[in-house]
Amino acid sequence: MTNIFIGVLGVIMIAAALIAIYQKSLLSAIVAAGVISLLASIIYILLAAPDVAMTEAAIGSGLTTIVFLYALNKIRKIKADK
Amino acid sequence: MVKKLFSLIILALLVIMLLPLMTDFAPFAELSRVAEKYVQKGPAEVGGQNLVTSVIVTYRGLDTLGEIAVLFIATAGIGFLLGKSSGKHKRSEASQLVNTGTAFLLPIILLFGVFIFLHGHLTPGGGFQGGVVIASGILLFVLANADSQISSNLLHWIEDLSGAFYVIIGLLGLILAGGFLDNSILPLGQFGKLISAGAIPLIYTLIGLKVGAELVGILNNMQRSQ
Amino acid sequence: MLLTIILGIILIVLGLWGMLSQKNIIKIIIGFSIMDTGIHLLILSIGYIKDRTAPIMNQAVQSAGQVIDPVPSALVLTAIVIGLAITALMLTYAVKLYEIKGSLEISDFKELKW
Amino acid sequence: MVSPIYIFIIALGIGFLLSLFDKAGRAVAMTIFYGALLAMAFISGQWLLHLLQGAEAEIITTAGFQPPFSINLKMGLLEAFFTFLINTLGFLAGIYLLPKFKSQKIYGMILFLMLIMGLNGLVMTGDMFNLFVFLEITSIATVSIIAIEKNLKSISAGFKYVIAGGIASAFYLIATIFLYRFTGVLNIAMMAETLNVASSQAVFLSVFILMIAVIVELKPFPANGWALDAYEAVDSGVVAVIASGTSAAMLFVFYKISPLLNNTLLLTAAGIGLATFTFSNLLALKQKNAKRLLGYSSIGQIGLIITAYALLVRAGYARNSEIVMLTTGGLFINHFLAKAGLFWLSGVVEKEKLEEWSTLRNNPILLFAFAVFVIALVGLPPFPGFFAKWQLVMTFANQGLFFWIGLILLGSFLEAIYLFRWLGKVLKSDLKAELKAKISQIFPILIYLLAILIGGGYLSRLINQGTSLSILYLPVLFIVFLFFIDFLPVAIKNTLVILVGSYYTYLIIPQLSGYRVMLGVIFLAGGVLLFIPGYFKRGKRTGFYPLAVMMYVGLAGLLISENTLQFFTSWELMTLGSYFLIIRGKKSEPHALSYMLFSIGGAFVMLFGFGILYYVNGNSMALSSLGNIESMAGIIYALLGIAFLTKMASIGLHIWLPGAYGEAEADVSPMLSAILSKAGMFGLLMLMAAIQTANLGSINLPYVLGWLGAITVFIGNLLAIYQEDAKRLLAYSSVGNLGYILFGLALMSHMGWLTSITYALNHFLFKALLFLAIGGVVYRVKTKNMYEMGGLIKKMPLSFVSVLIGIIALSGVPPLSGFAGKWLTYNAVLEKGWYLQGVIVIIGGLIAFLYCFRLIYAVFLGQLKDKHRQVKEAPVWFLIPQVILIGAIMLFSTYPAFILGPVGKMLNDILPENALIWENLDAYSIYGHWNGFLIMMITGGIFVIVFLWLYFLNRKAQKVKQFNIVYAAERPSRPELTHVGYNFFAHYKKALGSLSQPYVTKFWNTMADIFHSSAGFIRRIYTGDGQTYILHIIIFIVVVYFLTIGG
Repeated sequence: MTNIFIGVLGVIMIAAALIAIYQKSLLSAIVAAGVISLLASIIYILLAAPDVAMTEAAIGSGLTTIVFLYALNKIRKIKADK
Repeated sequence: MVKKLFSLIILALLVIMLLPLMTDFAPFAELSRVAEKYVQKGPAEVGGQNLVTSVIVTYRGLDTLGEIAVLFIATAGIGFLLGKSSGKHKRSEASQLVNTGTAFLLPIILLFGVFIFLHGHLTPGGGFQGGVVIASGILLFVLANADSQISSNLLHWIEDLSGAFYVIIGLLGLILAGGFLDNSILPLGQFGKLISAGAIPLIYTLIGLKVGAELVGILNNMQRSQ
Repeated sequence: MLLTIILGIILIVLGLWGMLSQKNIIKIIIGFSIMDTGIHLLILSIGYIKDRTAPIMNQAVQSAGQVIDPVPSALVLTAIVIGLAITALMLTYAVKLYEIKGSLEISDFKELKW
Repeated sequence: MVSPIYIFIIALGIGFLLSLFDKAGRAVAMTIFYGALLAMAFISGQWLLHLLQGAEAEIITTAGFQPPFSINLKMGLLEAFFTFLINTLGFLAGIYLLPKFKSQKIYGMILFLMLIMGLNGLVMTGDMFNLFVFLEITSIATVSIIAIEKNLKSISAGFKYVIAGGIASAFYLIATIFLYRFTGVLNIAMMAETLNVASSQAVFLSVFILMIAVIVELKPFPANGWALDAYEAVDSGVVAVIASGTSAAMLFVFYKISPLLNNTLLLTAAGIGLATFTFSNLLALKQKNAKRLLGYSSIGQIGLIITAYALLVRAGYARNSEIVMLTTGGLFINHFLAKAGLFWLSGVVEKEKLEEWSTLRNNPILLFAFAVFVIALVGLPPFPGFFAKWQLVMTFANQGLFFWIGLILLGSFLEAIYLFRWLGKVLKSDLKAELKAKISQIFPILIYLLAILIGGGYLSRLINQGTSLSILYLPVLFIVFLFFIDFLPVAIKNTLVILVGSYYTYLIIPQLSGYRVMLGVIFLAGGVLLFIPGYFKRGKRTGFYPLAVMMYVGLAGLLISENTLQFFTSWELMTLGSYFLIIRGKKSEPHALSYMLFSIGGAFVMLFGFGILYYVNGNSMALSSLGNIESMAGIIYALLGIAFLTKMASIGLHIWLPGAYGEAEADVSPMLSAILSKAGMFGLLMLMAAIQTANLGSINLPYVLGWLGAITVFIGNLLAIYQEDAKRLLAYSSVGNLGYILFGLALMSHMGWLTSITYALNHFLFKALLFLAIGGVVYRVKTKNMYEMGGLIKKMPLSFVSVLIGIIALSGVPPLSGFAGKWLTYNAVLEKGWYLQGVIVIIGGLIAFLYCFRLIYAVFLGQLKDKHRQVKEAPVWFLIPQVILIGAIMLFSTYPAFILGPVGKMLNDILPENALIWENLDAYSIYGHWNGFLIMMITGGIFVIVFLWLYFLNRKAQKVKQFNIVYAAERPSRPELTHVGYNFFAHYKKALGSLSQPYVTKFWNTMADIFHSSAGFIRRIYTGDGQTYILHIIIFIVVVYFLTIGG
């Protein structure tokens, strides 16, 4: 049962990874990468590691995405200034 | 195009190379030598329910200190890279809704963060997770209060002092107990209680503060530069 | 767990593929962060032991035979935070590069060679 | 003792608080910052001292638990040494960066402190994952501090660096977790105890990934484009820390994980290192940017250290055994100090192009430092790299690793090419610019300069227990002393050198025996004599005396060497000294380079030969063991022979000589030609005396040498006749003369050797005489072209007499000493039966007449040039030694038995069939007899009669005024066309032109082209694209893996 669940999550993660790589829009790509982390944190719970799951969700998924967005925002600002 | 094809072939070879890690490999069936000892003796030696926390803060405390240092360096590095803060960043005045929301939410968020890192030795979570929560709270606060000079100053103090206190506590371990970062400088207390596990709650508090301040620092530095 | 190990390695390779196939610096960094996630998954999978619970020694868990290895968890925690730091630094570099040259194409930065 | 953990406590505590201190003022923050760096250096220094006194290594456990349950740090001797190096580097680099820290944000200092702390952690930690954390600390701090310069190059280099570092650490992490799975611990030492690499493919793969990740951090070829970019673009103060400090820490990491590696993996590491060393140095040949060049060199050096370490450990030496420490440690410390010093200098110079570094000439101390660092990198004495390389080659030879030695020497040679080319450009380039050196920049450079000098001396004492180099200590001290008094005027220094030299000669000569006495007289007494002209120089003649003395010290050292190390050290000292003498000439930069390259190439071949000798003879370094080689004698003979022939400029190896002799200063040319060239002869004598029958396969080597000598005589003399430049003419003549010496030695008979040694003395006398006389003329007329001279006999009669006597002695006409040589040669040839070679030699001798003749009439006879009307006789300091030399020639010519008799006796030990019998003044051989005294008397008598006759006739002769002759129509467009001596032998050129084509030069040029164009081609892999660099890393990992498991 767990294996099937992980398998489904894995397929979604791989799909998200492909989206993150091939999606033209940077914003979507960043969000897709965030989704991978988020799904990974679910797997971590299944792997009996709630500590890591929390961290991955908060830092790997949440904060990393925010940092990406900040950077993107910054780049847009520079573009606008030019 | 040729380059992509070539990259693809190389990655395929890499996968072939890594195959033994999947095929010729049996997962742990029993705990490793080190883990065995942590599980057997950990609760008594360190006094924390959550062994991950015990490992992070005590057994592998040096890693964690290093990790804090990495975040610290990244914050400093980003500040260094993006140059002088120009101060010309004009924030649009926050709306009434945000202000009220912040006033209402901030204490709860901060409390939640503190809860997470204070209970690090008991339940999942700890300084890092709590730190992120605190960081989000502070970000909200910064969003609401355009007058960020005070907050950034305060952040600096929190960041620097919590780091320094962390080192000092580690040093106390060296002087008073078995070694650098030994948590038994404070009594281990009663197993499973909030005030237990020696200095772990204290250390995790400092880590939480420092991580929170640093994460905000990273975002601030990225935001504010010219 | 073998499944998650395989998934981890797939993510690592996908991340590398992203770094190798995409010209946009932000995309390359995304590739890096996918690779990082894969590695974290891999590490954690090593510590997992079938049918055991988290290493939290409360009333429900009393013996060593019941919990997973806490060490990989601790390592991943550290690795995640470090990964964030590196990603942030890379992104800052990307911002700085864009600020100087107005481009995010990695092949535009060939001033140094040979 | 302060616990080593305080290094981290101080760094972190102060690092965290530094921005608060900064609020109290930058001065406060800076004081604390430097205090912290100093404290860190102090702690590790204190431990270094403590451990050197034999204390136990300290294991620092954290959190009160023993490893493997908690992270432990170790402070052993090596750790103390490495952290001490890193922390002192940190302090000095901090001082170097002081102006930047002062003006930039406080972050700069914080990052720097964290970087140094990270490096300490890499060295001290004993835990594999903790190592990863420190790896990241170092990497992030490095990448961040790169932004101290915020230009495009710096930033894009930083980005490539962070990406590459990220991939390396990703692989490191994968390996770490699997190794944890296999061993159940993270403690590296315990991991090594429990791990069986061969137990499964997964284990092997994990260890491989671990190793390759660490190696990628050490910048292997070709996965190192990112590092090269960083070396080129990053601020000098920072890059010195990366090149020296980070490399040091990463090398130590490699050392730490090496117990995990099995022999297969060690071999892989060695192969990677060697490829890196060779290719980096090859690619550097095309490099024009100074910092990138240093980058290539750094990467190459690290590769060499990896190779040395991996192979030695593989061969069974303990990881911390003395041999390993001496070799890899010596190479490492050499690289560490020299590279940091050079990168610091790059910040002082602030110029990108290699030749623009000539601004260093504005500051003699910095120029000296530059030269020292460069020479140390090449691996010449007396620096640590030299001794380490020596020990490495000997130890490898001991293990029979000849293939590796060959490639290492090839790589070293490539390195020497670009480094000496650079040095030459810096010394001679015309570019002029201001040099602004801040005291904060000079101070660290000077400290490292001092350290590398001391390091060399220290290592020289470690490396040769029982085979002390002490014979060289006092002379080298004298050289150092001369450097210190270099500010004094020439007269004082010259006198001092002559006095000390005379005393040294007096001490050394009695210690010598056999043919060594003869060469001792030439090297030392001759050397002192040739210092006399030095008085004609005014001013300080900066740098001349220490380096000239270095050459002579080397020469003397050759004579008294008892083992191969002493011999090789002396040889290199001599080479180095002479290089600097040659490069003093105005236009001699390319020639000095080519001299140096042939010499270094030769020296490496010699080193290889000594290595094989060491292997064959049961680890004996004694030179006497040359005489009882059981196997491989042919190869040793050939290798050493080639080395000696480079100094003797035999045809094929001669192309450096004409330029080097021709462009050298007036009093340097005679030193080179008359004295230095005999070093090669001495080597050959020693070699041939020891190995009398040498065959390489079915080839008889002395026979080959005989042909080589004969051809050299012929070609050398032939080329001499076409020269318009008087000094080059003498230079080519020297080639021919040295060919004689070689030919005589190759005869391998008593007579042949007697000839050769006699001729050597003779050559010393007349070549010194000729070079001095011509040098004096050139000094006065300011040109070396003979067609611009003429009629100088009246202005410089004494020089004329010298040249006349010189050429008579040279051409072998009775009555002077050259005739003795000729006569002996004919006897020796007949005795040996080498008729064809003999004929070539004799024809060569006849050709010598042609150019000798030109020296007289083109220079001294004919019309005096208008502009030479005011020319005076050569300076008296030139004439004094000439008089002495003429006296010696006369004496030798009249009483050859004084010399030939004792020399013959000396040779009896080696070649007993004494073929020349002396009866009073008559020499008898089986082919005839000869009496020098009688010949002298008869010829002298004829000369006097002819002279008197001419003198009386001449009274009636009419003096023709110069402008008595009127040109028919117009003035020639080029002045040389008015000179009857110009292109005098053009008709011979038509007949023999094909023989004088510069085939050899073409050959060597083609070789150089091949190297350069292949370098130009290969280096295109460094496209500058960060993505390509990522691909390189992955290709590197995959390819190396499949190579490793495949073979």
